[in-house]
Amino acid sequence: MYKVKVFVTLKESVIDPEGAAATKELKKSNFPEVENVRVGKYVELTIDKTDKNVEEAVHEMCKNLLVNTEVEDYRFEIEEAAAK
Amino acid sequence: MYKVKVFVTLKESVIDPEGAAATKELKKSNFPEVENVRVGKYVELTIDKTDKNVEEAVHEMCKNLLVNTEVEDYRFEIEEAAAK
Amino acid sequence: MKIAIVVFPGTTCESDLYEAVRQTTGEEAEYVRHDVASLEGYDAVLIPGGASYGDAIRPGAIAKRQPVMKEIIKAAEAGKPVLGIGNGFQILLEAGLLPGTLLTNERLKFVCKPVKLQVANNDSTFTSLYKNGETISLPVAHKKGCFYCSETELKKLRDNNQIIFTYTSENPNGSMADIAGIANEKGNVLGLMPHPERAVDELLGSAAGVKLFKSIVQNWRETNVTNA
Amino acid sequence: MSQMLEPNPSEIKEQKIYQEMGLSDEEFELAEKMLGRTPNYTETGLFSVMWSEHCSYKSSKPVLKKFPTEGKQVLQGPGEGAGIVDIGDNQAVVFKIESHNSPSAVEPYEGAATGVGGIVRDVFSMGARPIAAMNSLRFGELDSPRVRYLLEQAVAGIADYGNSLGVPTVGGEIQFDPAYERNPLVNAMVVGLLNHEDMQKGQAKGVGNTVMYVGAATGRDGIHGATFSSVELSEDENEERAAVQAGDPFTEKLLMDACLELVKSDALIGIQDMGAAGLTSSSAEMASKAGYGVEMNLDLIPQREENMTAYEMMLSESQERMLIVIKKGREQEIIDLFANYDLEAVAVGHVTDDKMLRLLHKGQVVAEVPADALAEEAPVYHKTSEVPAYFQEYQEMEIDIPEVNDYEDTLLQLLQQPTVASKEWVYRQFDHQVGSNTVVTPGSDAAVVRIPGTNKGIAITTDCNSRYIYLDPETGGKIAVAEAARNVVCSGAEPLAITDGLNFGSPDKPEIFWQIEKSAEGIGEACLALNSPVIGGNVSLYNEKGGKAIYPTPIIGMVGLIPDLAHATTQSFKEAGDLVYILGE
Ligand SMILES: Nc1ncnc2c1ncn2[C@@H]1O[C@H](COP(=O)(O)OP(=O)(O)O)[C@@H](O)[C@H]1O
Repeated sequence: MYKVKVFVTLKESVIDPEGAAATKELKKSNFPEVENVRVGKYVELTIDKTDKNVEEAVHEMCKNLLVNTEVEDYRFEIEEAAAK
Repeated sequence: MYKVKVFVTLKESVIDPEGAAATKELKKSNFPEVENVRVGKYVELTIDKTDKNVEEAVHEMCKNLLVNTEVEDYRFEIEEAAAK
Repeated sequence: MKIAIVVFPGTTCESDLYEAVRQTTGEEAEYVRHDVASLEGYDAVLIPGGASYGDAIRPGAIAKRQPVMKEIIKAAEAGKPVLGIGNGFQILLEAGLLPGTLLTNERLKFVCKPVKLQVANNDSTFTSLYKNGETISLPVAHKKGCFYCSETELKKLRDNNQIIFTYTSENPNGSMADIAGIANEKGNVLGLMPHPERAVDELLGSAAGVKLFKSIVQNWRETNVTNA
Repeated sequence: MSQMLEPNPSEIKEQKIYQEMGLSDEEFELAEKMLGRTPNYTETGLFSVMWSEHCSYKSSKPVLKKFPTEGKQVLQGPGEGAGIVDIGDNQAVVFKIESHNSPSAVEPYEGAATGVGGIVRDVFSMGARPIAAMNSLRFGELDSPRVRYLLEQAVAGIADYGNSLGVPTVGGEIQFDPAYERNPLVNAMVVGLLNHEDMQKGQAKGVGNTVMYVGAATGRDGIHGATFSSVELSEDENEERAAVQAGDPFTEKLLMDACLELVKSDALIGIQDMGAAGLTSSSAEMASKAGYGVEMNLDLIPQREENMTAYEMMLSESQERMLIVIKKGREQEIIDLFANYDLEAVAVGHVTDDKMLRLLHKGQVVAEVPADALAEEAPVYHKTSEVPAYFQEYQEMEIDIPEVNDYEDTLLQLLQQPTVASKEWVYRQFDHQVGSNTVVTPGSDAAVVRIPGTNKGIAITTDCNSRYIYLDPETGGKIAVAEAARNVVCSGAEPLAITDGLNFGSPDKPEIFWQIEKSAEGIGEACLALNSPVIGGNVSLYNEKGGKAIYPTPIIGMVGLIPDLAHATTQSFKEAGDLVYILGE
């Protein structure tokens, strides 16, 4: 079994209104030293034992469903875990 | 300067319709071996040099704004980086 | 009676609410900005729907941190009626004036439609003109209206009769226990996802929201007369 | 890309770099002639976007002449951000339809969202508060996963953007056909309301008056968007990726509210949305329309990314930005007005009398082009038109009426067609009631919206059966207008005027140009007959992929007036026992 963690971020060139709002708000309150908050997605999933190349499979899942590659970048970590 | 990465996940006890939909969709397409997709948030931010205890400051930001601790858990990583 | 309608950047339903209050009660209503320092002189506070701060991070997460919020909390503590509709409900939850959380709708999509509600408790400042158990139709329009709280919290809500409105024939968002609107323990703070201000005119489909606004005014008058 | 690496004028000419930007050899020559020298890189960019079909209507202008545009109700015909029609009592409605097809084909969520954003800005830049939105969508068949993705995302984009603005999306239409498989159509229409005295124009008048930039900062997104939507989408999708632009409805909402306050100020001279071709089109058009010039210092432009070049800034299509011209000396007032909405207003230049668009960057003049050359004097083409072979064939065909044996089964089959089936899945995602004026919500023939504070209403509809138009563009064009008019009339309204979204394939193909011409003739004729002139619209050509064009799809958006809402009527049967009539032939 594999535990997969996918980190999805907006591409640098794409505006991130949410991040901008958070930056502004944090600065205004207690944290003037905060810069450049960017808000993305964090996806966890598990993969049961499989014959596939896990890395390739995760790439495919990202491109097909989890990530909008037009506006988002992603990276992931795969951890082998003992089956439940 | 610090680079901070915050991982926000829904608590286990809270239903995650987005994750459930993704699980179903992935299973249906090419990946029957995928289980338990959970969708959370991934926040990146930088903190300029500061006198504050950075770890405490990030906890505070999370509790005050970035995370709804009633339904979400979070963890974070802090990396010291050279100032630009 | 003087009623404050709180407007945050991104609020969209303020004029609907304003017109509804004026039309149904004839009372004086005023817009107040998110950055006002005081709500003194207002007898009730209404928080309209919309997408304050673009719903960044979570709906209500940024709104709750604005100066007006301290004043709203004060008003609530003073026992004044405080009503949050849609985004207003989300803001009240974020501010801790009501328990629970509103999650993304079960079907993940925005839903705009009339829904059937049951008045689960007519013994409140906001619902006294309805019959208990009465079924009414109000429109919903939201993407994050799935009410959720812990089992202990839910039990408390039930034991204290804090559940004011429930969805009856159809639960449009997956809310726990079909909850559409809840009040605080004291009963002077109400949050609900459906929009009573969009239902004050048969021409637009329903007038079921009229009694809600009238209830607020009537109860305020009664208390004020007894206290005076 | 740094300025240092930009090719110089002779390289642009010799290596024909202008071609990559979408200019033909003849057009480049014409630009040289107008300028009296070879344009530099930035200037070539200005010409290329302003002379794209999207901005200049260079091949559609002669066709648009076929439309009647006048009527005693018309206060503003085509030419401005949106047309304006009188509805009495010192009030007027402003409306326009706009396409966002090619961005939506690449990134449907943002493409559709920014489409809504753009048309909303067009309407409030006229001084009108948007009171209703509609959309007209075309996709391939739903059995393709890509098509389902496009549909879902486009609808979500429209919903998220429109819903956050508080503008109700009161209706629209959606059809499915293989012809749109790779070229979906996403057209959005917005109707606004204004008092006559608040009517605005996008003009830069009065020497010395200040040009200000308001709204979101400029980034590198959407560079060459106008050009992309004016050429056939290439097979190499990498090239298109640069064009993705994202929307921020929160900023748009603030911008809308701020601008609607601004239009009440006597400091305001002109206001225009930075839509396609962003800073370039807004500045050049405002100067050209007014007969003045504009000089801007690009160092002052709010920038979201570092080291942006003049070329990049001028061609960026970042969203939620407006260009305004105000009376000299009133800047602080305007800055304060916008600050009150958490927005920045920055003085970036002034109006001149030399009719030039002059741009300064880092202390140098980086472009100096006659504003008229970019706007008014863009080339116009009279494309050749030719009756397509298919049309001849169909004309000669015998009419074959299919025999129906099992009516129930046929009816069920028809109702199962996605194009015919209920569109509830779509319109439930749109807030169609915010504003509390929607009298008839989606699900009837036309939407009906009350004019706030009155007993009057307007009926709004969008219609186009593109198969009819494919089969016979002239008759099909008439049918489209007639259908829109029927929908409006059935709701209790009298037609006022239309806006048209002309979506076609490549006008360079004579058979396609023939479709454009003929359908425009049909539309024009029907508009005349129904006293419902065209007060504005949008042209989207080159909707082709792999050489295959979409069906000709001129979408008609019609608005009608209901003098008394007591007579607003919905589609449904009201009571058992009521008589049912069929009217007409
Ligand atoms: N894309 C859309 N957005 C909003 N409403 C839509 C959309 N498509 C269809 N509708 C609504 O669904 C209803 C039925 O549409 P349609 O099937 O086109 O019917 P008709 O043929 O009567 O125009 C109409 O009220 C229309 O406004």
